[in-house]
Amino acid sequence: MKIGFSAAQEQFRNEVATWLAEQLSGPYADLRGVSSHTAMVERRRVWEAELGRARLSSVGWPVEWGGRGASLAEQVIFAEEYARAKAPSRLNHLGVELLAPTLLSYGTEAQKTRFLEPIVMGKEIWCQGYSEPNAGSDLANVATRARLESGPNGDEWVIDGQKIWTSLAAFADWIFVLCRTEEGSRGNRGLSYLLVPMHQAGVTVRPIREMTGHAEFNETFFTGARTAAANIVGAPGEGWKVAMATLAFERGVSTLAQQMDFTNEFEALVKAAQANGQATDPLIRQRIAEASIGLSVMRYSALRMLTNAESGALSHEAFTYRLYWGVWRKKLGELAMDVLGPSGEYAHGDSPLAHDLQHMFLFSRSDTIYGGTSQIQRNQIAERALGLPKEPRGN
Amino acid sequence: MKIGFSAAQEQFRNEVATWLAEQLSGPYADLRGVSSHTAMVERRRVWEAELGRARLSSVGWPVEWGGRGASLAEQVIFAEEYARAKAPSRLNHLGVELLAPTLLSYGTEAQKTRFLEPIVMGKEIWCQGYSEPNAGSDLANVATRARLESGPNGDEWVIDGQKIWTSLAAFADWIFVLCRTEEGSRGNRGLSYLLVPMHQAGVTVRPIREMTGHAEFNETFFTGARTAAANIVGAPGEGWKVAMATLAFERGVSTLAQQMDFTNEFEALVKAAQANGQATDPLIRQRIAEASIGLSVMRYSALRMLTNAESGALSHEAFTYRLYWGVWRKKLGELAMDVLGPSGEYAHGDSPLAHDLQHMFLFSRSDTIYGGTSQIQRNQIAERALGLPKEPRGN
Amino acid sequence: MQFAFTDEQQMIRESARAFLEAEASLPAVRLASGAVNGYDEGLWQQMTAELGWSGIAIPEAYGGAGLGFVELGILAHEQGRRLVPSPFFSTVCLATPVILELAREEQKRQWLPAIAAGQLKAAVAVTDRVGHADIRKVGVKLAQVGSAWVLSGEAHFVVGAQSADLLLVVASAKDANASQSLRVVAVASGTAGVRIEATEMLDVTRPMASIYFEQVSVSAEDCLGVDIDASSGLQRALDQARTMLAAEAVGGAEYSLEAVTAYVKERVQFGRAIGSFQAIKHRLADTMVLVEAAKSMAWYAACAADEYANEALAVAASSAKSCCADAFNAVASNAIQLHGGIGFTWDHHAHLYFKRARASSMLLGSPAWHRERIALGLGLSQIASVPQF
Amino acid sequence: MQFAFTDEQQMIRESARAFLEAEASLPAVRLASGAVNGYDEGLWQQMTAELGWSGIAIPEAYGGAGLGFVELGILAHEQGRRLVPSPFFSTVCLATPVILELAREEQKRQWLPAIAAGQLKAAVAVTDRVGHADIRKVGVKLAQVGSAWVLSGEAHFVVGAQSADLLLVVASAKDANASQSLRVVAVASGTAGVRIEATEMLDVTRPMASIYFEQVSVSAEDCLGVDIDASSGLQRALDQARTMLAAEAVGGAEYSLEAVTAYVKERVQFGRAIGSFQAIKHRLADTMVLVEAAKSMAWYAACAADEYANEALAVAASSAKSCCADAFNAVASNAIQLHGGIGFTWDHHAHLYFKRARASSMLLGSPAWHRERIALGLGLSQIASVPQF
Repeated sequence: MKIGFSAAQEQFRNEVATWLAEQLSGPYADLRGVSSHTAMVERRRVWEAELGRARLSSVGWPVEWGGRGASLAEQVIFAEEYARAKAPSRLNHLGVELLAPTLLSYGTEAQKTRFLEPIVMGKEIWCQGYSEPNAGSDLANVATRARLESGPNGDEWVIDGQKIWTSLAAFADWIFVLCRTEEGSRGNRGLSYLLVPMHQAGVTVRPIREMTGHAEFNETFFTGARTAAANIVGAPGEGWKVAMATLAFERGVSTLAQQMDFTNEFEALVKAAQANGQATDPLIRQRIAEASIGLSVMRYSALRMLTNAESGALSHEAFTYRLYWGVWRKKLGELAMDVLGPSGEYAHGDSPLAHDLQHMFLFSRSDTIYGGTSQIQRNQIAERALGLPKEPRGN
Repeated sequence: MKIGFSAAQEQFRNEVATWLAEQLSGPYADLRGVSSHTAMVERRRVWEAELGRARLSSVGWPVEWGGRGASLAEQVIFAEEYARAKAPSRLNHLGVELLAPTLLSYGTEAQKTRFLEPIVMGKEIWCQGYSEPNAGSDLANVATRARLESGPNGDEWVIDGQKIWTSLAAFADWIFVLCRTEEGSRGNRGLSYLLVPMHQAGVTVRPIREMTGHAEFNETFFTGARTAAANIVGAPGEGWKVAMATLAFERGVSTLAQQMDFTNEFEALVKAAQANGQATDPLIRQRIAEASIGLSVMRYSALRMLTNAESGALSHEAFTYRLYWGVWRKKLGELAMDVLGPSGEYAHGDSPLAHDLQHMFLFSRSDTIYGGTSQIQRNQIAERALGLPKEPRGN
Repeated sequence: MQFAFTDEQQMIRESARAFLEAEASLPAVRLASGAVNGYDEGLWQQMTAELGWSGIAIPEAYGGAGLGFVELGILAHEQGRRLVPSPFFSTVCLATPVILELAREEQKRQWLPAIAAGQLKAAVAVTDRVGHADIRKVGVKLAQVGSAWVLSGEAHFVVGAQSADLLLVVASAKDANASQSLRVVAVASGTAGVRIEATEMLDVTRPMASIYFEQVSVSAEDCLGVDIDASSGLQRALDQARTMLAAEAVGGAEYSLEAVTAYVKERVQFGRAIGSFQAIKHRLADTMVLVEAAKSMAWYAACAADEYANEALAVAASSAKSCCADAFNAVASNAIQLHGGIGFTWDHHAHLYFKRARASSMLLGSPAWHRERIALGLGLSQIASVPQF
Repeated sequence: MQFAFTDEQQMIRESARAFLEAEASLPAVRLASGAVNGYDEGLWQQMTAELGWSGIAIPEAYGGAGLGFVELGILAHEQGRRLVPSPFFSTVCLATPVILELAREEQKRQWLPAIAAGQLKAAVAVTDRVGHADIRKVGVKLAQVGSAWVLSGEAHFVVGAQSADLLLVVASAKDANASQSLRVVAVASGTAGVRIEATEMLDVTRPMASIYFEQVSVSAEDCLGVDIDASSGLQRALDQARTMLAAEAVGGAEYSLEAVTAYVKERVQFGRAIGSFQAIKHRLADTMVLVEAAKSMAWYAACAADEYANEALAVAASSAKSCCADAFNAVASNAIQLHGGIGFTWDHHAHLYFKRARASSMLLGSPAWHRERIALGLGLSQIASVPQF
């Protein structure tokens, strides 16, 4: 057990940092600090491609798929430097971090060949079609249907239904969709995992305005949407297993990138507190210290989790991680508002820094909801990690 | 709505305060500040009788039963002055506050005549026999049995079983016992509410040492214990209804006396904080202020509750009160220890004040357990006050 | 001692609730918040001219109903349930107590009957740019220049300033002898040199503005009272207003809890109403504990606003303000969580309550500021470092 | 960067756990805490002379195994699971780092091999009567009187003082030129003028004592090091000891959680295992979140104790100390609650953990004190009012 990095690793850090600094002070200076899901989409597609060419899109991937086969330590370093450089948030994170590993585990060779390169090179942006209005916490209640039909383009899946909370759907090229392919099936049986092109008449996207005032999520409607019969991952009816595997990848190295964003938010908060004198308030100081402890907790919990994941085990800290950060960030949001004081109540803050912190505060209210509410997380921990009895379903 | 007292009420306050001051600086000076359940029992029996003679044992009771028929405001005043005078905690509070009102509602005339006067005059001390090792939160699971037998003394109930957490049992004269009188009955059916003399061979009391180091609770064993057939409150098999009514009286004016004890504890804590400089720590000040707010919350919640109870309704605040104070006092205990700092870790404190605060801290750990855990309280609130679905029983 | 509503108070509550349920639905509230000055003038006229709400706590001698803060609190509470945007808080709960505490008789005769009749709207400008809750840190100065007086500086977070006819400006005054005092100066909103800038707030249901005073000439007669430092009277009036914010917060908390309780009884996941899950039940139970505690505090403090002397009122008002603000924040936060994704959307009501809760908790002193004030009131010796707001 | 135990570390953990499960059952721990000096000398000899635990982090040159704080932390963690009373913390986790940081070469040669062999027990006297966590507030003075040095004053909350052969006394020194420094003085426990008074503590598993120094004559050679201020080295050693307290707390928290989890699976009420109630499940889930967070922090800090320079170590140690103490307190408190009445009794283990958790959290700085230290470490400018302990 050792937390320091080797000289070779520090050398890698240096290389990454230099490349990022060059890009973000040079040709991509306009993208520095861009963090919203929805801003500067076309420019960020170009940036994704730039990362791909430098083999920095997914450093941990095998070399044959466009990565560098980087060690865990190197992936940590990349995530740190990426955030430190204030590089733009990854437009294609759902493709890079969720779909691609799923394909690497469950996809056919043809699927890998077809889809991985456009992901790593930033050519095709992906979004995720899981939740539905009546399948939120109870994801297995999915009602979106797909049936196989023959037609002029060969066999195709035809999809009808509605997904919700589909972030990035407004400009994504593809979506991975969990849908019911066995008529009359219930719960987690009879579901399939389909890859569906977004740019077709059968797919409609409607933005959802959130309490932040922005619309970072969407509703996505499928009305006779089509995709080739081959665009199914895993066997028909095995979609639940594949979808759960995808969710498990949320605990992957991407978590390190997210942490560095948290670190940036924390540092912005400290800066605001120093600027308006709140940093001398003993109550605020305690909470800043507590938030700082949380950053370390997340960092070292993630490292434990990733190390253990390498050995294939889903260990205790992996169950608790999601709940921890959701609760942590919500508290950070509240602290930010208490630091700002009354002027934090201006609709757009009274400075860009205040505006960002306020947005973080508002957005953080969803951190304990999306991707499984805290209540669902606690069930998981209690039942799967502590071995307590399962919650019974109703009728 | 008005919080001030009238001139006549202030006059009553004056009378009570004067009487208490005379007694507690004169003949009963030795009892001033005695608060443990188990200290100076014989002297406190005398004190109970003194209160009875002055018609101050239960000022709210009807005049014919030894009270003064005092209004709610006067009862508030009495509770305040009793605590302010640091009069000893009431030895017979279970008799005065729980059993007597139960008898007034459910007892026969003969029972009232037999039992009320010894209670109000402090001649017979009572304790409560509800909980059992396997009937804690699930009180309806009572297993102590009683059967009616004929014998030389006429018909008698013969009782076998075990009760636990029976405070005061070590010196009580009588116990009210919830027991199963219908062979083979389950749950809250087939239970009866019996009045049983403690001083008999069939009753054995074993103290339970608590984490405080003291033994304020007991186990009480019944092995062929006997009581007259007439000593049943309500009909056989209706014990659950009577027992629940008794519990409802826990929300009575006695709560005001308890609050004044809390106020004394709070003031001791403030004194300790001023003595050791912790009162200048902004973090401690916040928590002291929060505790002080809680005192007001309890006072005015109790007044709402008592006012509403007069009109017969069990209103919302009555459901929440028990949970509120349990949580509040536990926090007060933690605050007390943080005020004391390292010297609070000495086994008996480093002063009598510190010792009392430390004991309060330790004892308060049971405040969210006894008389219905906080978990049970939350069920009650959710199901009875908010109308949410009931928790299902197992098998 | 009678800690329950009288029959008359009960009636006021019931009729106010019935009126607002009919006239101030949540969509209407949203609409009003987008209107000029952020409220519905028609509704305001009904509330005042027809129902007499603005005069409820004004003495009969000045055209009011002569009742007190408990009755006023009932109205604040009912409006809090609906988040009704209106000049009620600024004019009736804040400016009116300031006038009653500090104004000269002829000022009272000039303003109070007009307020009672719904013909005058007022606002109190007391907070500086940072938002300090301490009245010694006001951002407006009143200086004697020869025999004239001049007002300059800024006030921020002024509730209801856009719609106010009359501004009551709290200023630190220095007279010709350089002696310092705190004064409240009455300024008509159209006066030259007075610039009112509406500020867009997160909480759209309570409009605020910044006011800039550029060498505004006033006369000694424009001050409330005669030659006295306003600190003590102002503090009392602010404390009275705080008790009304507490009552209003309890109303919002109560409604939030009712709405989310109804939702979890309907919403089905895993084949069950989510309200049957113990985790949800217990969370709502804890929420209800907070709401009931806040109710007790709010009504206690409303009584104190009528009955207590300044120092005791200060503790009661600070206790109620912080307790009710904390409760409302917690309830509104829980309500978003238990509504799940839908509770996070713009079109749902939950965020309106959430934002109002936070905005109210920062108005006239944060919970932490009030707790420090309570500590001081308990006799804990003054310390160096206190919360700014 | 390798944030996982090596195979060797894994082996140390497993063998320590197996040993303590066999030799240090909870009844045995209770028994030991009632023994002379509050621990079981036989067990201590096994842990040291046989298993070499006391030398694990002592360099090989001084008779140790030459490993580091991660390995030492593993042993502290395992003892924390069982609340084993022993001189391990005082001698191995606290006094040994002080010696390694500050002592002269000949002092190290004199003491360290003896500690490694289990033949020398030591204690560090650093805290004053109030319990200040700030080392500038020690209660012992070292004064130069002519060419002699005299130690006087008191030290309190000295862990393991009763059983210690060697006392390392932190004293504020004033030399003949009146210049001030902090020194650590080695005093044999039987020295004339040294009075050790055992203090009865709530936590019976970690004996402490007060020590009174009445004009104790010492020589300059008794000081650790040569003529240097000990502050920096002492602070480092204390921070290393804090990381070990963190590891130990995590052990206690982990065991508490395991035990209560097992209990709720067995205990039946309402015809169901109480662990099937979602309220209990979620409470234990939240508890597990705390325990896992604390684990991450404890092992991070143990690495930092080996790898980091002083300032970074200070932040890591304070973070781990406060995080793990808070977690242990919360877990132990939940454990009592979820055990119900039985968890409140003297004979149950729950209160032993609860009391240890609190006692540990007050040792060498409370969570609040450490958080303030972190704030300072983050560059937030110094403030007037900081926690005393």
